Amino acid sequence: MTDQNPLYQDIILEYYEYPRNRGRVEDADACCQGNNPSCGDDLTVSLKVDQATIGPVMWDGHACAIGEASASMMTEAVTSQSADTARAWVKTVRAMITGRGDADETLELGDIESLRVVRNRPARVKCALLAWEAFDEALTLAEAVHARPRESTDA
Amino acid sequence: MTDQNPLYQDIILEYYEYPRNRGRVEDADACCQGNNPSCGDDLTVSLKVDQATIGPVMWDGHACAIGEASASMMTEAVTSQSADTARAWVKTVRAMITGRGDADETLELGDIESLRVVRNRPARVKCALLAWEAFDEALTLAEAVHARPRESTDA
Amino acid sequence: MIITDKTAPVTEQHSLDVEAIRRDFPILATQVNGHALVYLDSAATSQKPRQMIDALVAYYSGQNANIHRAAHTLASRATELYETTRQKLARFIGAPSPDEVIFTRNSTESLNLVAGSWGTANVHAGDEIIVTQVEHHSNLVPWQVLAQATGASIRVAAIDAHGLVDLDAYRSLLSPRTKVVAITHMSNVLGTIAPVAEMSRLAHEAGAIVVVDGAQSAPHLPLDVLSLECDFFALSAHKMLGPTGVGALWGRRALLEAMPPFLTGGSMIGHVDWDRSTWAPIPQKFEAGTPNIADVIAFGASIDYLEALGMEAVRHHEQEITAYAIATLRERHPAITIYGTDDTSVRGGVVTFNIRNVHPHDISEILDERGIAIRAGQHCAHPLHKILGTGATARASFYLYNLNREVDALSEGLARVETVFRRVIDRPAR
Amino acid sequence: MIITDKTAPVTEQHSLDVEAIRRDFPILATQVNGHALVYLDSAATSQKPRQMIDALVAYYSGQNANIHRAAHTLASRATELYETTRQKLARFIGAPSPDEVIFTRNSTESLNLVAGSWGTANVHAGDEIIVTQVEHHSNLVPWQVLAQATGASIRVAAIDAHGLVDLDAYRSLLSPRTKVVAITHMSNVLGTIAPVAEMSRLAHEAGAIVVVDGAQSAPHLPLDVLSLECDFFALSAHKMLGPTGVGALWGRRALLEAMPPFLTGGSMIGHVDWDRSTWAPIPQKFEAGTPNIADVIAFGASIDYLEALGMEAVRHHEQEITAYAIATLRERHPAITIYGTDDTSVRGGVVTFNIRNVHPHDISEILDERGIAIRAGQHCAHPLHKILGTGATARASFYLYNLNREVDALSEGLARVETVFRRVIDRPAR
Ligand SMILES: Cc1ncc(COP(=O)(O)O)c(C=O)c1O
Ligand SMILES: Cc1ncc(COP(=O)(O)O)c(C=O)c1O
Repeated sequence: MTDQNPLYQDIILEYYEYPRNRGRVEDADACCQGNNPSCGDDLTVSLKVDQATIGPVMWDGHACAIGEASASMMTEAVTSQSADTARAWVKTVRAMITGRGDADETLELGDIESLRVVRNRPARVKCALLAWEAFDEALTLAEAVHARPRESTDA
Repeated sequence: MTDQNPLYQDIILEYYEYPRNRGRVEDADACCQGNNPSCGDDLTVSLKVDQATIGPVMWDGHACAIGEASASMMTEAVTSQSADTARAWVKTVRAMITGRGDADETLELGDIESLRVVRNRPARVKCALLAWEAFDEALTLAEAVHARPRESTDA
Repeated sequence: MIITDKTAPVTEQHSLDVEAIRRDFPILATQVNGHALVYLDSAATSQKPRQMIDALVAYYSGQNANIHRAAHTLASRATELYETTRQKLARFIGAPSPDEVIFTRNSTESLNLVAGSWGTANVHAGDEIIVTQVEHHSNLVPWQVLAQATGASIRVAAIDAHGLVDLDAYRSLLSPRTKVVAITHMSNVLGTIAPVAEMSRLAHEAGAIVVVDGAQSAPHLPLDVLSLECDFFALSAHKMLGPTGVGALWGRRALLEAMPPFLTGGSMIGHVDWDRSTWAPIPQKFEAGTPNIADVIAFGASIDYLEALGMEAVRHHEQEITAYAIATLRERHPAITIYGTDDTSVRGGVVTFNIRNVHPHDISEILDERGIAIRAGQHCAHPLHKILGTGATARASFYLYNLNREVDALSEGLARVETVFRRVIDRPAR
Repeated sequence: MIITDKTAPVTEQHSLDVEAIRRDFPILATQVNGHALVYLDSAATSQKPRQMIDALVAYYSGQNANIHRAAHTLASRATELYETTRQKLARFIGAPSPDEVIFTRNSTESLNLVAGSWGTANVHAGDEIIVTQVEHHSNLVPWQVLAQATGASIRVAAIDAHGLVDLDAYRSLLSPRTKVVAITHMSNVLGTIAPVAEMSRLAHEAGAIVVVDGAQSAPHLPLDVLSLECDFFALSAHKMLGPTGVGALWGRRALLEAMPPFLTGGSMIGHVDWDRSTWAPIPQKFEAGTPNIADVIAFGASIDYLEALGMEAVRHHEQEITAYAIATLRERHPAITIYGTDDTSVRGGVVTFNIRNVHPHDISEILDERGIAIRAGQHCAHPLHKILGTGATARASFYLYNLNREVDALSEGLARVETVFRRVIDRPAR
């Protein structure tokens, strides 16, 4: 870790170089764009929800290394999860990155832990959250499309 | 002159206390308003022009001591004068007060000399010129009304 | 730069330490025309504490960058400082959220924003806009322009003999046609304070929105926009110890979100195509182009200063000096007319007057020779002056740095006016 | 306050004494993230000389008063100072009269004023508004709003491969339907300079007016609005050594006089009745409410500074540093793409680039760690970025205080970016 840049840790660069689940889900149930108009970041998250289980989830578009790495990590975290767990993930990452709201302590952060570095860089917080927020919106949309009554996930 | 205020010389106060030619000329040939919207000064100059001779000229309304004294002085200066001489008066007073344009050195300023004090007080220049500008406009209007061809007064 | 402590002199038991406060205002130590400045024109613009001036110098010397659009350190620090003032101002006026506070140039622009954006979208032919008789041009002319553009009409709520809004007259103007009630919270001519909360309740019952011109109240009264029950509130930083070039508009979130933008361009957009665009969320939607970053940040120091003193204490001080001024001027100057109520519980520190047969300009001129700064004219309130039956008035206005001895100086100056104009004063009123 | 001499380092034989100039800019001596600040973001906002900062301090400490409405000494002195900047600015841009110069908040407001006032009065359904492909949102979105409100349409004049306006394409867009041609004089993305005079002549032949967005040209080019042959010209003080919160609009007298007001309220009126008002003459007609007095006055010091250096010399310096930057970056960074022409006779000191497969934010982040401030993003020009075929770009921009050694620092910073992102850079372009 000697010459490692505080923001651009190997783990983030590795995700940036080898994106996971990049592209568009065919026949997606929902598709949401997250963007940062002033910097031109533009990610689209598409997903399917099958019964109570999420997946596949993909992201497409362009963002900075943090934003793209975060998008890949997001797809890995939420795929095959229940809607409740997926939402817990979103809240937990949001809490870790912004310091606001509650995290779900039971989730194993793993690689996602590396996103914590943006916390004191307001300009990068948006990048790191972009895909998560788009996923959150897409999930809500997909549920509405399925018109299934969903249990509240708020405490 | 010991305790005399530089702006409020006796001569100006005397004119303020005893206005000359205040009121409205009946059946005036022209009537023009001069005003200073931000301070509420509002003077109306009315006049007749008989053949080539100006008169009567009156002023009405309210202004500060400088503005009202100046209005009275104006009526005295221009009454019974030719249009050319009246315009020379306007130009001369304007030059004396603003320092811009040419004065007619042949005119005997008399009491009007007392208005020179406003020269370094931009806020009062407008007051002192109000009636003269309104007169200038009214004269032009009156001449237009009479539709008499007039000789150019510009050098 | 001199090293200075940052905070305002702390107020004890509701009474300001005015001598200590004065030391924070460099201009109050200057001379004008060979006399110590006696500044009685704070209703036009207030003087500035060194804390605000220092904030400007600190910004330009070490923090300057454009905001909202960059990743570099200076820019994100400037953004943070800028947004901190928004938070401070929101708290200062009791706004539920900083997002509801929009920075403008001045109260005038804030009011134009409401008339131009909300008004154009919501006011139609046959609708009515109520204003009060004490309105400043800035809370009157934008509504006239709106009325002319839409076919709506202006109705005017009268004041009583004390200069206070006549609530019965106001009530009788309200109808389902009323779309907007535009109220000056504190008159810049009479100092009178409008019963905004009561007027708002009545307006809302009629289905109208209430727009408050707080240019004079924000600097001088403890404020809470929610208890005023209004929908929009406009203010100017330069009248409340802040820099020129900054105003603010508070509006209810739902209204702001539904409104079209006012000015458009950089920073207020979502997506831009060649022929159409979408808008950013509030407050950005209403802040087109590079804002007045430095002055907004410095305004934060002014708000801190006011909060450290406490607005209750500021108000208390101004009531005292106003009462003293009214009593002193009445007693020593028999030819004086003072406009508006004497009841300082419903008036602020603005004392507008005339001396019989003397034009206000002549009063201010003679006072100015002695370093005393007051205003003369119509104070951007032409129609009100017609109602007062005078072409112009003289106005002395007070703030937290004024002392009774400055009222005495004013009175001595007026004595000099009386000497110069003795003969015309002694004649019957013209 | 430190006693300082007022003037800028005098320029000899067209070459700026940049080391002396730098001593006038306090922020350039500061550190960011432990490194000496390398400020390459002047296209977003320029840094400020102490002469401007001192003018602000002097104003608030000894001259502050509201203008245009009072007889007292402070107020008339402030009025004079304010109007002096109007004269200076008129001379600086070659305006025939100071009355034709209107103070606004920024270029964005200036452009909104033209679109909102002249546009609303003169543009009708079926009319066309031509913009160029390099427009900043501030010279595009107001025209979109006008077009939507009136039923007019937007036509876009294309740029060529060098980022220069394609005159043939432009000519073919002109027709009797053309009402407005809105041109960015110098692109804030490509640095390219539009042939405004020629475009104006063609536009006038077609019967259209020409509105020039001079936000980037006024700080960097010798200017003369009459030889540009345009009808309106907008600029921002904050990009030309001045404070934030001040912009200006120059317009031809006949157009300004015929235009309806834009914002209304105090100071811009003639007579005011309850239901209608008349307007003051220009420029007051367009300056509603208390203007940004202090900053306008301080802007005067910035203009003095630029004039003392000489805009020819400023331009010359920027051409040199731009040429050096383009050559250096191209030579040392094979993965770089630099946008726009290399010909510095038609481009200003803006160098916008990308490094293969690295997002501009990541570039600016790594540079920022070394105290180097550049911009990353779309620079308020979304549609242009679509044409450039990239989501975002990195932009280094230069001004009169920048040195070649700062270009070297930029290059070293980019080498660090290349080290961090080596593996993705070496892959084919995504
Ligand atoms: C070309 C151009 N036009 C307009 C603007 C807008 O300037 P401001 O934000 O000062 O209104 C800018 C700067 O951001 C610009 O570069
Ligand atoms: C009551 C009132 N409203 C509005 C204004 C306008 O404020 P500004 O000139 O700062 O826009 C003023 C001050 O001039 C005022 O006193």
